[in-house]
Amino acid sequence: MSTTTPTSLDTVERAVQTPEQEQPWAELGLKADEYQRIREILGRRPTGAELAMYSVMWSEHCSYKSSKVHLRTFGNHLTEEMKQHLMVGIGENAGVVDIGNGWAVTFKVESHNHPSYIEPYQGAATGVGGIIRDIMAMGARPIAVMDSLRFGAIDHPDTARVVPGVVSGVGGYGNCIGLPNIGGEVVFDPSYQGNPLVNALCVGALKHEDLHLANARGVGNLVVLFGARTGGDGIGGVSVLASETFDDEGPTKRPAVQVGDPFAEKILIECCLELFHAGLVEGIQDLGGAGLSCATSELASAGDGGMLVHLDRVPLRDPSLRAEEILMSESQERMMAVVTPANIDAFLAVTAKWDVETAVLGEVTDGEHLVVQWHGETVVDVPPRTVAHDGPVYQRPFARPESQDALQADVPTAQRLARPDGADALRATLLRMVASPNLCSRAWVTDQYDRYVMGGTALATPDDAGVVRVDEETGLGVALSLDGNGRYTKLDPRTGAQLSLAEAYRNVAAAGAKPLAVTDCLNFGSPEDSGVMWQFAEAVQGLAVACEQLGVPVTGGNVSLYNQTGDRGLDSAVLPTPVIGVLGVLDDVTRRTPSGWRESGQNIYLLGT
Amino acid sequence: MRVGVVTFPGSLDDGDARRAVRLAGAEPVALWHADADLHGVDAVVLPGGFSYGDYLRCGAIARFAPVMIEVVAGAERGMPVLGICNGFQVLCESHLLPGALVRNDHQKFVCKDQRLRVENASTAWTSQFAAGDEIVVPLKNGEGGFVADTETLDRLEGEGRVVFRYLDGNPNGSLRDIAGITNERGNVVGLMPHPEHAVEELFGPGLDGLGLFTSVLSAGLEALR
Amino acid sequence: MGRVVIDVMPKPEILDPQGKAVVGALPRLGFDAFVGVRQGKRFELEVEGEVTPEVLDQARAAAEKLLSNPVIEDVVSVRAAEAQA
Amino acid sequence: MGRVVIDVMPKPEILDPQGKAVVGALPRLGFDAFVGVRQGKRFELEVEGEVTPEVLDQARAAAEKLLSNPVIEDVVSVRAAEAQA
Ligand SMILES: Nc1ncnc2c1ncn2[C@@H]1O[C@H](COP(=O)(O)OP(=O)(O)O)[C@@H](O)[C@H]1O
Repeated sequence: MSTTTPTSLDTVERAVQTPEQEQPWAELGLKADEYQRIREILGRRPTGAELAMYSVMWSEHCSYKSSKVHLRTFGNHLTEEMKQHLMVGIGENAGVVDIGNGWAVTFKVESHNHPSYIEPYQGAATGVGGIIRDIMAMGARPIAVMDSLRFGAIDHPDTARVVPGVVSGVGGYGNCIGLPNIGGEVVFDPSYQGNPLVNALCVGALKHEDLHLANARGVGNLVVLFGARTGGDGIGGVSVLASETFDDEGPTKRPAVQVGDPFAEKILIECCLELFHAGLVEGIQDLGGAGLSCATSELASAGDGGMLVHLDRVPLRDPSLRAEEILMSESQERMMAVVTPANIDAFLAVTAKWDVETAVLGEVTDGEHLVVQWHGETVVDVPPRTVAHDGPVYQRPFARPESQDALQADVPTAQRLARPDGADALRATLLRMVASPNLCSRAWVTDQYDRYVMGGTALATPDDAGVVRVDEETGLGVALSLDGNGRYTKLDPRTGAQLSLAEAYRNVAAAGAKPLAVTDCLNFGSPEDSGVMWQFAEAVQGLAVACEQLGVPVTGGNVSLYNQTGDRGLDSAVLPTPVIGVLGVLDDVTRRTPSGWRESGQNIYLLGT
Repeated sequence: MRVGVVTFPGSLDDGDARRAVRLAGAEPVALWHADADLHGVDAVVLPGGFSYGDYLRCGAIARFAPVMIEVVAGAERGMPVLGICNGFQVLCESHLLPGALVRNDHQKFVCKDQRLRVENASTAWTSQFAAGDEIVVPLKNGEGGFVADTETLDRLEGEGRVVFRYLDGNPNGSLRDIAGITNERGNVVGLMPHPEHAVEELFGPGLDGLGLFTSVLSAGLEALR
Repeated sequence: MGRVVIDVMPKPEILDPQGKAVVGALPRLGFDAFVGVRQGKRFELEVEGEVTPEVLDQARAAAEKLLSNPVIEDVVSVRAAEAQA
Repeated sequence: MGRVVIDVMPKPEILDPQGKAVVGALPRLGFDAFVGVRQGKRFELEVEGEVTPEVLDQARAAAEKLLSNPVIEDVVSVRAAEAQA
């Protein structure tokens, strides 16, 4: 059911004939030189659908254009020792680490900051849903989640809106999908007032032979979309194209927020695992930000050929969607698989068993074109690499802010921070501290999270690390800790980032596990501020060096920039907040070490300096 | 003894229930919601989770699954049936148990280690306990408030059909602190807390949950004799 | 496209935690006129053609059988509504 | 006793997982007439006296401010209803 008339469709043919047509590249967030580069790549103006694809894939969020040059540092500090357990490193949906006995784990932390400010419940819920799909896309069964949260001042009225929404969103999705929540953080600081941070981590387990990668190989193999129907979620930006390209009717209303359906995702997990175990999947990719644009271009780019996709075969929730909107939609709970023609019937039988809607959209083709058709007309014909991997790379200027010296010199003096003298004062200070928002019990949060589901949780709140069992026969399992400290990082980004890593590493080691790998979510302000960029560069350098010293590789993560509102420059930005997840392995999780006193009469030792 | 554990779309604790059955010494049998066949099992567990997302009312859609026709028929013949959390909700929706479960009075999901008193130790699922025993098992739900009209509540109390009661404060607004109930015959039991999460040392608050699963085992052995 | 609207409310004698929470929150926001609140459900069911008497019969049956739980809820109305654009 | 009824529905363009689950279940029970279902909320607010225009104004404001989430829901109606027994 199409509402567009063929004449209004911006096809490749039409783009060739109308080279001078004005296009809303600026509204879509592209810079003049970026638009020019697209024209050079294609040798013509892009169609509306192509412009939509490039603009979203070349956005900061998808292309890492400001952070890429710095993230390379991690690779430069990768030693042989660090690669020892690494099966898949940075660059795939999530890193994969060998934990022995034929088992591997995959884990990653990702942000959903801005959406959680707009609609706290759904923003946080869909953040959890997104990271779980990343883990599924590696061929793993998700086994636990964690969440690291930053909110504004605890007594600010808007905090009372954001906190309960975010917490029930994290819980609502995780509880309903059946993943134990095994830890996280809650921190309050006024710098996060308009920019709360919601970072969610998921860990999954798989047997070595079940590892799947996101690539489309084998000419003639089928490209299959399965899961929820596609609606107009998260495509607000592309509506400018509608008004440009279509004159038959104005753009219909598009939702500003995505609503998560954890039930649909639970079904998708079970369905995917059955598909994997039956050997019916050649390549797989989750649909997250940038939806089909991202999934098709990344699958094709990582594969050995091209891809042909018939967009009109996408099952729609909203039949009024236009081609470029379908390409951009960020509807949740969808996956894309590459399947051989011989396996397609078996594939469809499994998805039917789970009541998961499935559509064969197209196939892997010879050559190097990603071609997208809409009712037989070609609306996209691009080299997929140029969309997915060869986006712009910026060398943003960075400089140590002048205010940094004053900040560091501003140490609390005895007058400003009086030391308690005597037992009573000490007692009062202690009570004040344990009652303060950043140190008090987190039970209000953690009581809303299921930590028992799946029956493998050996440690969770209130311990410093979460521990879950992977292999029920041997007790083999993993420990995870997720930590950050924006205040330390603001004072000294390099050391602050290292301290966060050290804390997570210690927590995992103290639980009795051998730390193996690192994931990180780097939450900073605007990269267009040289001070923010300096914080970022320093933090990454610090992390890379510390990882090398500890012998644990960064296997993946996420960068979230532009966490700032207002025009006070660096002062409008959130505290620079690298959140670091460390994963360790235990041969037998029943031998994990809980924290806290267990029995009276035990001795207390203080280790370290 | 073979104990079936039903998987509905959205069941979450089905694997845990099967593990509990196994640790109790019985053979767990996975049953599928769309398959109207109990495959000859001697007892059935309806596990926790969010069947069909719990979207309409908890358990409302699962109640109509093909397998439930067989479960209801089995229950009426006297087969032991245990509904845990979402399973309890399904049993109420199916009218195998009276009353209903509504949103927690504090409106939040709650996950905690919960102390309970075993009030009735003569059901198919509690014979290994003694009346008055206190046990600790995890509680985790968003809609765990047990409600029924006063007459029903009085009847439940009068007939000794309250099987488990919350101790140390009511976690969800359940009327009369009711955590679990049984039918007249004592073969069908539903409870909100999760005994299957207290069957292995270190993976839960203790081993207090195992008793429900060993109880049905001995009920089965009795029947064989 | 026709549309059937079904309203389901918690029975008056049954505890309604959601309504209770709302009635507690209203005065804090300055809405002092309300002494009681109950929260129920409203379903909108779409049909391909018109809302015929048969469709209404189906809707009534669905309301009783699936959309409400007679232990705690009442179906307060099942009616045809004009489809909105 | 007066009563105000407020209906809140998920915005049409927003995914409604609850409606989706119901529309999937209906045909399995033999109700085949319905092609779409959306599930919203119905609030009944009681007032001591009559439903005056001021009460309705308060109800409208409460509907916007507390009873609906404007990002994902629409208030579809706010009206006086005769109190039932
Ligand atoms: N957002 C959260 N999600 C899940 N668990 C959390 C969250 N915040 C804190 N926790 C858990 O609560 C416990 C206490 O947290 P916290 O006070 O931050 O501990 P510490 O100061 O020892 O790191 C830890 O087990 C931690 O993992």
